[in-house]
Amino acid sequence: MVQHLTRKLLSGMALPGIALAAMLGTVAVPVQANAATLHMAWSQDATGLDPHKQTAFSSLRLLELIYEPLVRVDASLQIVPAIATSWQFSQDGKELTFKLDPKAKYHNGAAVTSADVKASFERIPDEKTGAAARANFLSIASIDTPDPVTVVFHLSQPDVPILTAMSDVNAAIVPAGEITAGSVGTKAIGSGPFKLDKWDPNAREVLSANKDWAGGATGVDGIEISVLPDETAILAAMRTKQIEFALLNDPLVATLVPQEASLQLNRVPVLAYHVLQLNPSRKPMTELKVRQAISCAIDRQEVLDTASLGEGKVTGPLTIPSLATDPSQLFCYKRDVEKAKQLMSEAGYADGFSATVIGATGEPPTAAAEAQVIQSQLAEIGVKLDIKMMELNVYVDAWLKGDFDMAIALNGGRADPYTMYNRYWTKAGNLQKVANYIDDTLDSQMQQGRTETDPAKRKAIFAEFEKHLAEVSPWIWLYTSYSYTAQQKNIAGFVPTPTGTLFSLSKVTIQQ
Amino acid sequence: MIPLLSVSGLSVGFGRTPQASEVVRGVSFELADGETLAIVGESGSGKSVTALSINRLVDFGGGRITGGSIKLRRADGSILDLTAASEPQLTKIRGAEIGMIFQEPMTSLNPVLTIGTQIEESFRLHRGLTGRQATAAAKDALDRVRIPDAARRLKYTPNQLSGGMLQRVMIATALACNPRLLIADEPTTALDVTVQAQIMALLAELKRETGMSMIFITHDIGLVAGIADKIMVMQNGQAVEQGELNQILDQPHHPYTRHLLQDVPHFASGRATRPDGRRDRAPDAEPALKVNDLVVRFPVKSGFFGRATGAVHAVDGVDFDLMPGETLAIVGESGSGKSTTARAVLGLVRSTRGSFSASVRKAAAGQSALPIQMVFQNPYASLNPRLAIESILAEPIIATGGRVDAATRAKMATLLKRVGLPENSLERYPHEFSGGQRQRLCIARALMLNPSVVVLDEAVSALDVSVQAKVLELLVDLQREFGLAYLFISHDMAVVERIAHRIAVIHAGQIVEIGDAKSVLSAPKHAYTKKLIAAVPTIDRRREHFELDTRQVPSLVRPLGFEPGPARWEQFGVDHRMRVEA
Amino acid sequence: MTYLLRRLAVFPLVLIGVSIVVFVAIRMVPGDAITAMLGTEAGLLTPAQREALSVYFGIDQPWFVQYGRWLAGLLHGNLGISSTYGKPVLEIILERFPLTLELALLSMLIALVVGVPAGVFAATHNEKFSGLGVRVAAMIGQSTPNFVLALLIIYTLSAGFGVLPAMGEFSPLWQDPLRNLGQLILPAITLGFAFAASVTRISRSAMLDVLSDDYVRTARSKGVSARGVIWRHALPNALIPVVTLSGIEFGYLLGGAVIVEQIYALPGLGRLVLDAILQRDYALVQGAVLFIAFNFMIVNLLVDLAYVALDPRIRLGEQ
Amino acid sequence: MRMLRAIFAHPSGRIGGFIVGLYLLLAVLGLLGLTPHNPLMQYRVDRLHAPDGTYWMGTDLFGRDVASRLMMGIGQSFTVAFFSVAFAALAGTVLGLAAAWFGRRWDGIVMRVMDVLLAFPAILLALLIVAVAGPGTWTSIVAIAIVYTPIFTRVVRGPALSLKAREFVDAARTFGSSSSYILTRHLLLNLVAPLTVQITLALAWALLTEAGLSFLGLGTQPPAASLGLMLSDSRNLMETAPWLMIFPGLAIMISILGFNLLGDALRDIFDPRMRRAIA
Repeated sequence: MVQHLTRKLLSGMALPGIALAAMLGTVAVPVQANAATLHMAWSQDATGLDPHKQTAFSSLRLLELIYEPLVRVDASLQIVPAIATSWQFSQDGKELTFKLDPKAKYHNGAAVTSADVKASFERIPDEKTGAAARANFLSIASIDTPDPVTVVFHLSQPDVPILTAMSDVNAAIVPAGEITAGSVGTKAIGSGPFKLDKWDPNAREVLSANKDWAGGATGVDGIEISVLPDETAILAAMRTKQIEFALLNDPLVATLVPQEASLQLNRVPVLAYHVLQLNPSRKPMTELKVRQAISCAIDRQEVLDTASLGEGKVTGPLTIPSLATDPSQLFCYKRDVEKAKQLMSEAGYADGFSATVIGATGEPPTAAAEAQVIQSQLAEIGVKLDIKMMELNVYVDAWLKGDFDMAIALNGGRADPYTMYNRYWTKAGNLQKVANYIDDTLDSQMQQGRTETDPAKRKAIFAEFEKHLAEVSPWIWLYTSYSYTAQQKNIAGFVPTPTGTLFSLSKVTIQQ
Repeated sequence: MIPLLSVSGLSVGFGRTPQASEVVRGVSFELADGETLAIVGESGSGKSVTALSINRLVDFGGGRITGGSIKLRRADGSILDLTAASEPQLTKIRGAEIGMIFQEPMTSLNPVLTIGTQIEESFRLHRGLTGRQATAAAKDALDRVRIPDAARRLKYTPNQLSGGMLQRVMIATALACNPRLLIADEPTTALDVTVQAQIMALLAELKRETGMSMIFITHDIGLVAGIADKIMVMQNGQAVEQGELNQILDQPHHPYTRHLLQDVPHFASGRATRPDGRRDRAPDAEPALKVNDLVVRFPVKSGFFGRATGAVHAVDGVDFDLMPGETLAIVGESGSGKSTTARAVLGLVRSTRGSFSASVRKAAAGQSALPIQMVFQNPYASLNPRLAIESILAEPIIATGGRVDAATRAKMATLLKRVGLPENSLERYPHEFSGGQRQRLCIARALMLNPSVVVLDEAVSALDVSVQAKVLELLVDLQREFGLAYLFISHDMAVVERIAHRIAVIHAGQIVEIGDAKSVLSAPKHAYTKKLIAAVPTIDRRREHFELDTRQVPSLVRPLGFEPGPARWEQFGVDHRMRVEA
Repeated sequence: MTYLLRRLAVFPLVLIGVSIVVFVAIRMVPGDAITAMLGTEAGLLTPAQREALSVYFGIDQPWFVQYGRWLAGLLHGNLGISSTYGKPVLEIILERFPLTLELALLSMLIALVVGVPAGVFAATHNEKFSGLGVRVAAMIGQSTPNFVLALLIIYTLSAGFGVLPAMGEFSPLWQDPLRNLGQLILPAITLGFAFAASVTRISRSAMLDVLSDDYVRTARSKGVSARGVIWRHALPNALIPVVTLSGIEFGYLLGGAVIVEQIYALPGLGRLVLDAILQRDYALVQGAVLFIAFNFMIVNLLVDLAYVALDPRIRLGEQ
Repeated sequence: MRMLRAIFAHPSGRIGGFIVGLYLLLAVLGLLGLTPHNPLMQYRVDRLHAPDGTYWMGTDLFGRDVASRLMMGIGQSFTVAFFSVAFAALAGTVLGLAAAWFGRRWDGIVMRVMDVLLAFPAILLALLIVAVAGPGTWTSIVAIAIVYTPIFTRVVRGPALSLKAREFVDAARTFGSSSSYILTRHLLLNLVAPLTVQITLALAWALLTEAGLSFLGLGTQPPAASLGLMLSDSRNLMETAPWLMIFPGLAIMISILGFNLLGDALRDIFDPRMRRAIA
């Protein structure tokens, strides 16, 4: 082999062209030597290691492999055990008790105890931590730890969604000792299936299997994640078998995957939704009829077909399959330009108006395209849109200040509608200043949904909520897209889920 | 005996249609072993192209030989027609059988290679020498051209040597392989007159030593009197006359040859000075310009903070006065401080010390406040190429607060006519004029403000010899007409003789001799003046030998605060004195 | 020597200028490290939480106080700690720099090896068809945006031939030279393509100028062959503009090639700075830009020294 | 007029002039909206339509006519290139002249400030400017102008210093011409040649820089088109709809070729050596 290679190289020297090919050839051989390592790629890297602070999509995907929360949601969004093997609400809904898995161990070998749970849930609400998820846990009054495997949360009011909130890696359990030492963000000691051996930000991560993981043995010995910022390059790397598994964002790239015989595309509808946010505090969006006119003038399916190549599903405000209403039942989900024009003239804007729509460059990749389709559709009712694409942070800054007429956004979804929307559509919502619209109906529907424990009644409450929200049209919900992962066909065992989690990589195996 | 070189009916053209644009037309001559042929002509006469055709370098400048033959008798006795030779044949002949030296020694040597490397290259190419042998041969070649300390100089790059030294290196390179024919294309034109004399002497001596033939190209018929056996005069691409040296110089037949010999300034040792405008005519008149103890120094800075550690004494205590209607010539070699003096008088360089006063001419009305004007050396550089002549002439008026009105325009027209330019010149641009015409424009521009003094800084040096004569005539006429005083800066004794009333010889920033033109030129007193005048070529001095002298120009850098001692002068006659060296 | 000292004395001035510009500019850009980390979730923070995070990221003081602190740190050789990497800025930069340096050197090598002979060829075949061909090729090379070239190369190689250099994990030269070269050769070709085209054009025009100089005629008069005239006499004189151009390009390349690094997924300086800007990692942006500016000035200085080595007429300190 | 004749007498000037002229025509037509189709019109049934008789260069993701958008894009790219180069040339000329004319301290200050700008990685400088001011046509123009100002300053300063030492400037001083007269008539007028050459070359570079900015999403804002934006939008569609990359790619290459050819021709025309050969 070595001789062969040398001869190949020597003959290559005579002809630079061949030399190049030889050089590339030698390194292009798929790295099969250690078959138990999964080679993975994504275009955006994690931004930090503190599970309580990180909210970026890729950070969560990485941290879910390292840390574990008390519970998880599965592919059908049902709560399943993680560190906790069982949980129980008290009758009045104000006490929540968890039994921990005695086998659960951190990467450093220490067992996960109720003290760690208590410390973690004291850290999250502490304002000094700066955890964005704090708002979800404000109802926790106190925590009892009767024994090392039992934790009792005392709530100030009944709070059903808190269980879903606890399934998030933002509510991961970290060692109490690490909290005291202040090293949570730097050392990444969790109880999850993989240990982080090396992190080279914006370049790569090396993960190795946690042999002590309570969930059993992992399918691979390790994962190497490369950051390839250009998704076309990811596809190219998969074609040459350098990469076995990849996360893709851009539907334009993802749809090319099935054309390769050796590759498989996994897609799953996600909870996040593409939306055109109107700012009802700005004229003329203050007018209900104007907002409704905009809603009627937009052909959501066409936005989806053009910007996303039809990859997705038109949606109303609720994206959780078990709760969502059929969109065709919602207000003006069938395009009606005549009605839109009618509404415009009733509102006194027969001649239309001008407004600016903001979007973030590449976040989502379809943002600019969505804006352009909407711009062209709204032009038909005399609304002249100016598109302003901004760098993500600049956009976020403007968005948080509510400093826009309209905004193209991809907002994250949660497994529970209350957790998902209380920030916007309650009177006390943290992001009321972004949503800029609230009425008593919405607020009271949210409060009812929060405390109601009967699933059927909850569903009815949220159906009303969705219908009302679509009708008052503070935002124009467009569609939900897919979460894409691409893999070589010899990778088995990956289960895509609507939350986008890659947790099932823990059970993935590489077939020879 | 077959001649070494026989050229017959040579025609050379340029461009895509060489036949249509011939610059050499039917030139024929022969050259025997050991003979020197001088080709004399002005720019555009085709003399250089003729020379470059012999070793076919003309090909690389876009030229094509369109007719005739150039037959060279090679070292082995065979005859080769160079017009038909192949490039590989030619590379064997160039350097080995035909050597060549050029006009500009400063640019003709490769600036990035040491002179040793460049000389060795000839030995390498034609003698097959390498390494130490080549170095030794190169050292011998430098010794041969009398460069002292040759072994060390081999490691120098061209920028470390003076022009005269470089021309010696060029000669050493060209003669390295003992070619039987040396072509010298104006080899001394860019050099100072004393250096020129040295190079001419060296060439004569080497020719004697080696018995080579030589073709010497020059615009100065006076220069070749000392070296040539035969002369060929060229005009407009044709050889108008050729013959033995004495025959051409003493009995010229062609009118152009006669013109070159008679109308063009040649140095005549003071016999050709101007008869008019003697100083003693009005002894107590007010001088047009009076310069007192003029000193110009440039600081020499060094060190981290750029502190001055010394000074270049460019002009060191110069004084003179200049009467209306008089020409004072300041002569000296390059670096003597003559141009700096002129520029200081005009305020273009800041003088360190000294005073000058210029009287405003009373005669003319509407006199400007700027009584001194200047004409520069290079007529190509002193006119802004992007301005029309009208704007150029108007500039002095605008600058002094005037307006371009009918009177100004009338004045422009008058002056243009007076300097001999067509009336339609006003809307044309400088590049549409020849060098001589441009210099006339500069003169006209200088006169726009009715100055009393005109400083002429090498004003005719860049012009062809016959143009020089005409411009000098114009200057004399204008001086008479307007009563101008001229401060005439020049290195050219022949020109100075024609225009100066008085002459100041400047050396190392100081006037060493000053006085009446005739007596300075005919009876120089100061050693430097004597040397200078002795070096000037003249038609009269034929086949004369010079002693070789390898002294370098003295440095003008002095330590900070250095002051030269007071000048002592020795008087000769009414108006002629010499500085006595301490 | 004094010249070198004087040149070096200007460095701090320019660097302070650069640092102030970058310091102020990066803070004028809307958004900060908090929004970079949390995105829209930052809206859920309470004022106290925000304050705590500001202290954590060191952005709680007015900019001039921050600048003063940073400058004081700089004087102790401390460029600060990166908020995304949690490591000293200098350490991160020095990890990335070898790749950028190697890529720049490799691109320059390609540019010179291809460009100079091509330029000489175009100059010596100036009025011939072949010379024109080289010129047109050079112009096309100069006019291809490098991201187009990079995407085309990747697509052709991966889809057409099924080969591609290893993406992702980058191997430093000293660990695995072959793999390293394989990873860098395509980016270097991408960058070297336009670079070579510029070198071709500049060496052609410099050669044309030089070939009409007097000393070339002298060389010919000595019987030097056409090849000797070109390579021995003309080329060394034509190199000054080539060195100037290469120096400038090389200086820019040392600043990182953002787009090419992005497409080929190379962890170079360009992407480091881009990511640092996008993540509002102020300390890293400042440190990296300062480092790049410093390199740029060093390269300029080296270019000036190269002039002196190439041409004995040029003395330091004279323009 | 004389200039035009000279350009068309020069072989590469003829080709370069023709290309640039053609682009200018397309740009003007594009800006005036005189395109085969409305470049903003989304023919949604014909999305990603391959080139044919109706859509000469196919359609894009939205069903917009690529040929029409190309014309619009040329208009936009040329606008950005022209304005940015004009500003850079203007600022660079003023600064370069000031540095050369006042010399010493001023020279030092101006050139150090330019060093600061030069030492900044160009694309990052542009990035920061765009990030501060928000993207858009004018921001792109200003960003590119700032990046190119130091280059023009250097281009002007060098020749200005040598012109300052020329004899006709000395001559002007002997008649006491005012500084402003010397600066405008003697320096500036003679700088027209090197500036023109630099401007044509800078235009080519500005087109590429605009493309780079658009690639990073910092340039022209949709739905307007620029060559760079079209190219960058096409990158993930390279396999699905290659015409989206081919035509803007060719358009940008040919335009830069045109500017370079024209610049080369102008250099020859202005070069005194050449002129002597012609005269």
